[in-house]
Amino acid sequence: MILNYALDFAFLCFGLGLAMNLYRVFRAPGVTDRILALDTMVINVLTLIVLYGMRTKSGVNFEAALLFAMTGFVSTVAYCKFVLRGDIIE
Amino acid sequence: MNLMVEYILAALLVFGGIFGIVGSFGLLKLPQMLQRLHAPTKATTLGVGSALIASMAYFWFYEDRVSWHELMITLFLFLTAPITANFIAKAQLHRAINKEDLPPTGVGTQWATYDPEVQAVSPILLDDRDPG
Amino acid sequence: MMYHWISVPVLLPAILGAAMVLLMRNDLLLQRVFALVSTLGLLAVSIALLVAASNEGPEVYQLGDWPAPFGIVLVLDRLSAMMVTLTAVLAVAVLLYTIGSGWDTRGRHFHALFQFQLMGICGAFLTGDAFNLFVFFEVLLIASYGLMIHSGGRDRLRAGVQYVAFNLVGSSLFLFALASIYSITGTLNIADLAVKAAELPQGDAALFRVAAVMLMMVFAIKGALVPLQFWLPGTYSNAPGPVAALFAVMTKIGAYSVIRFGVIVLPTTHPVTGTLIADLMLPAALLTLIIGALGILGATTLSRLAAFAAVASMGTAFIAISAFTPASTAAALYYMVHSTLAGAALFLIADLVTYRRAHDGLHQSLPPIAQAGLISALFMVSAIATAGMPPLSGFIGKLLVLDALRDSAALVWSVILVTSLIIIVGFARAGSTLFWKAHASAPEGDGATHPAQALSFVAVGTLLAGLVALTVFAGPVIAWIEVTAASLFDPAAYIAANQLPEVK
Amino acid sequence: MLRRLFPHPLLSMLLFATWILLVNQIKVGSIVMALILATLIPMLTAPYWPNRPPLKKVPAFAAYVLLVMWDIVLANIQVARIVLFMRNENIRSGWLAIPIDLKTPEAITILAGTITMTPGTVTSDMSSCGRVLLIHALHAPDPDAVIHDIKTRYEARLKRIFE
Amino acid sequence: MSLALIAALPFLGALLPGLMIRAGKNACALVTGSVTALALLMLGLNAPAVLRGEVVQTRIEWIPSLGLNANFFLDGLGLLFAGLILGIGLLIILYARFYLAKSDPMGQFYTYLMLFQGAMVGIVLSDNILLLLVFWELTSLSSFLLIGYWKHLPEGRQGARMALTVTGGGGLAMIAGMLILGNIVGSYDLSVILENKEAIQSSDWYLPALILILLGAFTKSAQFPFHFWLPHAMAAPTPVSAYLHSATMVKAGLFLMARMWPVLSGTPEWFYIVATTGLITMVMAAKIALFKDDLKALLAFSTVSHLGLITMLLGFGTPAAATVAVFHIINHATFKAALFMSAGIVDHEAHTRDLKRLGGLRTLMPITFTIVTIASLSMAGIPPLNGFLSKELMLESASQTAWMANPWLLGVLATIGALFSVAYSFRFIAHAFLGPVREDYPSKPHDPGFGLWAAPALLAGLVILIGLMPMLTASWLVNAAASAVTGEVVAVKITHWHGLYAPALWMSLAAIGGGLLLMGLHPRLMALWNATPRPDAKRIFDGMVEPFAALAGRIANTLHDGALTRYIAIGTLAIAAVSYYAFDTGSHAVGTRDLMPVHPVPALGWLALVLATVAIVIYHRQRLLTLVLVGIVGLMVSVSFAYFSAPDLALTQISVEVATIILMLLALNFLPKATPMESSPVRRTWDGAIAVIAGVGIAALAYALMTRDQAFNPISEYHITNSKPGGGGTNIVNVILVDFRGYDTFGEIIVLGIAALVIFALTEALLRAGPANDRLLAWRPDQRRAGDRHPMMLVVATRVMLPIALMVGVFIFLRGHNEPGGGFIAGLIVAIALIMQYMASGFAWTAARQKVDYHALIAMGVLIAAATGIGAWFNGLPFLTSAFGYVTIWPLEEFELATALLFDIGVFLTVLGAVMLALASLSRIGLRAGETVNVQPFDIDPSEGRTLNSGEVR
Amino acid sequence: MEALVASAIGMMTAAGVYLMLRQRTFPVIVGLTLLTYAVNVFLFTSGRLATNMPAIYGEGAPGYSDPLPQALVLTAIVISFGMTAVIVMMALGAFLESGHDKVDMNDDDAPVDGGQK
Ligand code: NA
Ligand code: NA
Repeated sequence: MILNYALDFAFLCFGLGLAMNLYRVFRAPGVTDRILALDTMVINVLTLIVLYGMRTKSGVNFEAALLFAMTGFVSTVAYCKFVLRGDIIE
Repeated sequence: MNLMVEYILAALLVFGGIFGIVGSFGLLKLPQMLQRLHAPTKATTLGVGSALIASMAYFWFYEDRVSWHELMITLFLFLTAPITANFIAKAQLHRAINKEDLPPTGVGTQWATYDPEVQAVSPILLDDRDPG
Repeated sequence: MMYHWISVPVLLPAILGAAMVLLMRNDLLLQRVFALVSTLGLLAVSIALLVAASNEGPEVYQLGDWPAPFGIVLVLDRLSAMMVTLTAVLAVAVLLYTIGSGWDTRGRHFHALFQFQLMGICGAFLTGDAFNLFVFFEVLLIASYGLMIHSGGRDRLRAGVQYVAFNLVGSSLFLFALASIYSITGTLNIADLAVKAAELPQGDAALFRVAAVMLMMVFAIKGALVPLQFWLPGTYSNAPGPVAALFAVMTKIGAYSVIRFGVIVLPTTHPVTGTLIADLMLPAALLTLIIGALGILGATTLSRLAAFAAVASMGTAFIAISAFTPASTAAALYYMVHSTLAGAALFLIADLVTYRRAHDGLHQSLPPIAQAGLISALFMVSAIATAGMPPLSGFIGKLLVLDALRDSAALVWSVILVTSLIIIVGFARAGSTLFWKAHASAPEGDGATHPAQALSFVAVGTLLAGLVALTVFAGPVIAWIEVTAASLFDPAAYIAANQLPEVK
Repeated sequence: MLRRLFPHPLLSMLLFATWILLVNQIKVGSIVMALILATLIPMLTAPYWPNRPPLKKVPAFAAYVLLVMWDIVLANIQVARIVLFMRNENIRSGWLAIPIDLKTPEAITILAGTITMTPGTVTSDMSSCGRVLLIHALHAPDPDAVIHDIKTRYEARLKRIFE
Repeated sequence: MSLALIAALPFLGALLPGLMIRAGKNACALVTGSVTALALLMLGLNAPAVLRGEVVQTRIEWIPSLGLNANFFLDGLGLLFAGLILGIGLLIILYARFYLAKSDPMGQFYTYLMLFQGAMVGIVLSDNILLLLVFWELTSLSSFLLIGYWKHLPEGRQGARMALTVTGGGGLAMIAGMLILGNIVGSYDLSVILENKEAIQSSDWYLPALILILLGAFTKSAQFPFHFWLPHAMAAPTPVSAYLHSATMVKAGLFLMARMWPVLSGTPEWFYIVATTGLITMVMAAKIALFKDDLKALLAFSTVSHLGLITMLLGFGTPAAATVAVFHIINHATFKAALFMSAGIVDHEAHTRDLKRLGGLRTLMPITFTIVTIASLSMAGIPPLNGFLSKELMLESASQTAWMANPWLLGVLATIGALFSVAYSFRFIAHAFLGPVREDYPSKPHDPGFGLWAAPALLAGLVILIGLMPMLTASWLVNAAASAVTGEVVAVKITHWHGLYAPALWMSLAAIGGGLLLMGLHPRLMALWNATPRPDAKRIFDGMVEPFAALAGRIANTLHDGALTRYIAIGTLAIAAVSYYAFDTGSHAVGTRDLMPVHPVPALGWLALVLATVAIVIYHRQRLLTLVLVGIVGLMVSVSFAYFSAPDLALTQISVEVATIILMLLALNFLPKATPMESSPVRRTWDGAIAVIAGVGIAALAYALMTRDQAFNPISEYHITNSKPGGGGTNIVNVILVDFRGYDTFGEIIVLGIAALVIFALTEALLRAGPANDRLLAWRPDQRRAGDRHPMMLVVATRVMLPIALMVGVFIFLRGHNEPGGGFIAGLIVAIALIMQYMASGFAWTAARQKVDYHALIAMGVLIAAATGIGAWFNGLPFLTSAFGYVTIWPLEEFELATALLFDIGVFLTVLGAVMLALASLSRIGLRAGETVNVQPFDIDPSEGRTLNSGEVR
Repeated sequence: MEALVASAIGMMTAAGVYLMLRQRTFPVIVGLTLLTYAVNVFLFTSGRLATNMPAIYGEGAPGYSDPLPQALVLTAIVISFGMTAVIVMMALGAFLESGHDKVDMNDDDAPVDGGQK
């Protein structure tokens, strides 16, 4: 079934993406790059969760994915605000 | 019909996968930080969007239940991606870029990130009361 | 009969603590009144529970109406009733002292934290579930963190960070242990554990032994058993006096848990663990006593002396516990009750001195303090009790311990008696410097005048009166405790009260 | 009255839709619940959104959203091409300062967001008067074209929608 | 009962002086004296029976299970000692009334004295060795107070501590000895023990018991080598010395040896230990006494010497010698108490008791001179005084006893001791009272008033009386006591003349002659003595105790010096070692569970987790980066929960993660942004090794556990079965949380609530005047700060996202019972949504627009949860019993109404309140550090083309 | 998979312990956080590993993973969150009071024995 291959392909892509993010976290000229890498990582991870949901025919983790999106955003903003201002809630 | 749906879904997944990996690859490949910012902001978002739509459609057609949560996630990502990008860009400006390297605003004021005036704040100090 | 009342020692302080935060956050007088009323209420309830537990067998309270081992149960037996009552007595005295000394004015939320602390302690004593014990450990710990740094200050905060950090390691270890236990036995109820652990297959033996020692080491941290005692001196000596006094019962929670698990779940006859715990505990306990005694002798401040006295008392208690016989357990229980009251009194007296001298160093001779006569008399009494000199309960406690450990007399007796001497010398040096040497450096009456703080003295007096009562009524008290210890060693009633289903 | 009840009608609609999306079902019960929440939550958060954006043409706004979505797809293909096939030394990145005429914070934000999501540009900063946006272009051999594109394709439309 | 009362009376009496002192010193002394007299009277009432040979007993149960009971008995020995204690006590009370200065707190003195008296009486009346121990140690304690009575004297403090250390320590040894004895016999009752000589002496534990008990006796009685404390105890007021060191405390050791004599004596061990010790003590102390210039020191060493004498006699182990010992106890008490009191009088009048500064007092203080002469001559053993009688008997005994088969050694040495005794006794008289009157006394001496000399005079009278008519005045008492000691009927015959062939006569004469000779040679000997280096007891004691105390302090304080890192290192190693030992000594079967296959993507997640963890270790000095990496670890942990079928955990982990990181970022703002490199490579290697040990251990344990099947069906099977039918929810995890184990959750939200309260209280403390507040007021950002505090884009986006997030929160909350979610996660989501709003527009701006009382939220949450649980009581069910039902209200669909939902509301509120209160507290610290409050939600207003919120800085 | 999970737990434990042995409060707290992760996962694994078997009725999964450890981990996560918040705040307080963030109290100006109250 072609869908399975497509799913595998998507897994592969986002998984490789995750690996690349990981590399970027380690090899980065500055902290902003790392924040960006983490932000991207969150997105890749939540995609993997959704793909895994397709594979297992279960939507049980979709709230988790939604929450990943939310918390990923909040933490990225928090890191950036820290870089910009020090005080993230001022 | 089913085959059709399957091909569309597969295409969405492949499309999403490609853009997903492009985003992360861009993050690796591009030489400047701000260039790297472009890749995940756009490509990953779209890639994820495609995958999410594929998932939604998959559950709709194959599992016979509607799962709108993917749409929620997509919506959320599209809403937040520009903000994230803006913040990361600002952080990079602040950390690593001289304001001389930027074009002038053309209206006589500075870019906000560099402008101490914008830090300046209202003289109204709330008394240090118990907020809780 | 007492059914719902079993939950009251936990719920009463919890609800009052919350109500204080909600309704009387900014009214100290109201807080004091309610705290006192509620703590006295706790005392009344605990005494009623004590009576009930003495007259009837263990009683199980099924929270949420779920049967054990599936839900959490509270178990009222003689031991838990005794510990709750001890807590309540101590709480009343400490509360009186706090109000009398005005410690509760030196920071926010003292009374709420105090109530939550009581909730945690009572919860830990009453629970019949291993994981719930962890939860209540955390309740009492986090409240203790707050109380320990009450009113702030550099050294207190820095010591506080250490206290929290070390105990977080302990909490982690607790979870490692509980996870291992659940992983092996599939249960968390203490009685159920006792039943199942006895029937473990051979292949699980090594892992279960690891889980058992990890669990015991958690309790050893709470009980300040060497080499996990390091957190105690800095914490107790930097905590506010009344808080340190309340902490006197916290170390006992460690000892209590060792007894609860060591006797019921991991008896020395256990096919898997055997005498493992006992063998490891005895040397550690002896070292604890030695370290505590050395610390008392070498203490540089009165509060550190009191802290090391707490270490030493735990050493003595654990020596008794490590024998795991009914007699030694009875000795340990009597000694624990005694040392809780004595240790608390010592911390309160240290606070009385510190408050008047603004310093409790033992090397500086400072002008005499107000009410020196009374305070020195109180110090003398508590020193006698702590050092285990006759005629107070400390002596009786030590005699009980010596008597119960006659099988390993050569080693144990020497350590206990030699350390007793060291402790006596330490107290004599401290007392003579604090109260006698002061007179040498300035004529009497030059000390700063301080408010009489009648309540503070009443509090100390209450604790010392408790010691006297423990001495005078030692006969009936020990008889009662012996029955308690005997019932621990015959856990059939405890297990039966849980009404466990058949093991599959 | 209605204003008090629905300080931000569009938001309430969005929330209504959100609830339906969340509960995954369109039944009477969920609709009632969605109505309740879509009323209550904006009232609760109204203090944080004190002004009311002058959103005049809702259909135009919808059209704008569709346009942007299409552009996003295009933008991605463009970025993908640059990332995958263009040699790094050939990439002509640069900064652009785009003066804007929009006045409404909401409109400016949407514009800035649009710029970020569409071809090769990221909104990086704003002048301290709020009248100029700082844009980073990934590959803009002709910066003026980009500025022109943004001003006509997006800003003009937003201006019509909001002002 | 009456015996117990005799023992108790002094204790009761101890309470009175403190109360009576307000009524004046006379009243105080009178009351104290009356109590003592009453006790003496009661003792007298019992005397006839005892003298008839009966044993009077009183038994009161105290701690029967321990064998420690308030059992008293009175036999001849007890009668003798109790009589001495109470009788001399009465005299001391009288004497002290006149001796103490106005400034001395007399009430305190009498209180201590009575405590001591009670303890002594208790010792001699105890019929239970544990009870005896109680009183024994009490004498140490009360003598500590008495010796240190003059608090201002450093020698007093030192002497008191020394006495307590030595006698208290001996007492502790005795505890062990007594316990052994009790264990051998099976009873702690003396009357029982005394009948078990065979059992005791044949026991393997006899020698340890003997040594331990003798340690107690020797220390108390200042026997060599424990004699050194006694002279230093002379810093006490003279009444104390007279009482403690003549008649009572030091005699306690003798009493004990006499008391245990029937069961312990008669063995070679006893003989060689006791007799030898006594002999050495006698000779050595007598010699030292000769060279003491301080009257009280002279008397102190003389006391030691006489105690040695008595000890030696007891050590001989023969009934005859024991009888002599008893007799000498009486005699010594009389003359020594008189002498001490006289020395006190001299000191009191002349303001010195230094023999070098005295002399010629004979004419100035004739009464005192008379008393001293009588008592000293008795001490010297000059006939016909009582000292002579017993010393002669002693010499006789010594001459008849062989030591290591040497028949004359004991006799010679005893004679030498007696010789010294003669010398110092004469010296006392000669150097203090004889010779010319001097002009340079510190104070003009004259005889004191009657009150002060009455007591010693009475004793001097007794010295003469007993000396002249021993058979009439003392033999009955000696008989009674000696019978009790020896266990056989003793009928002593005391005469002044034993015939020319009695060796004692010649020994006595030699002693007197030699003594006089020594006396004559004294100046030269003194010079020699002074030229000889001697060990100073105080220095030796200090030299032992002080370094030991210092060492103890160094050990304890170095170990507990506040080095948390070492604490944790030791703790970790200990845990690892013990766990390994436990594993190694048990049997383990390798797990046979089917392992789960590894798929590439999860493996990638593993890699991410491990690499991020490694990176944290490598980069931990860059703190912001560390937090970013912690974010990755949290993300990976969270996603693995999702992968391993735990969606609730994934939700919780990720939201807690963000809240934690935001808290840490808020704190990091004020903390240094980098950690300096402080530890040496060696230290890092060590730490690394410890870390690896811990990590490998835990990993191995985890693996071993995971790969084995559970031995029993886990209790969660019940939860899986009963979640829906019994708990009304389909999300089993949530039903466990709010129902099966709702009590855990109740505790857990309280933990969170307390955490917030602690943070709030700590903030309050930090913001009070003090170093922290000063630092905050002076605080300047340590990193460059960008403009634009509240970028517009975020503010605008938040206007939409906050409501959506709140909606998600409601959704997650409502579905929690049946799907992943619940009150806790919902609370965190709402909190995170609010945090987003705070980050956008600032805390103060946001908080000012929504006056939510976070304290109230926390408290309400806890109260709602508690109330929900308590509600079950009204149905007669236990706390937290849930109820649920399915309700249909048009137009809503059928929905579930469960009390668990209410409980979950409590959870929700507490979580929300706690997180927000913590943030609010941190924000207040920011405000104090100079953060200001914006009046507009964002800083740039494009509509007006200017910066909002502008104005002056600060 | 079990080996991977176990090694991850071990890694986090080791890193946590190593950081707790550093001399500044911040790494110590990070170390504690890592240890907490390790503990939580360890506790979680006491129910053994299972994929696609959430403990929720009606998900159509072939079985249920053990829900009890999950509930326990939830409790543990919440509790450790509270603890972390408190120690973070206390570390900040200690820093503000003393001007530095050293953990050990033996190598600086603070008297070992408590001193001034
Ligand atoms: Na993005
Ligand atoms: Na329920």
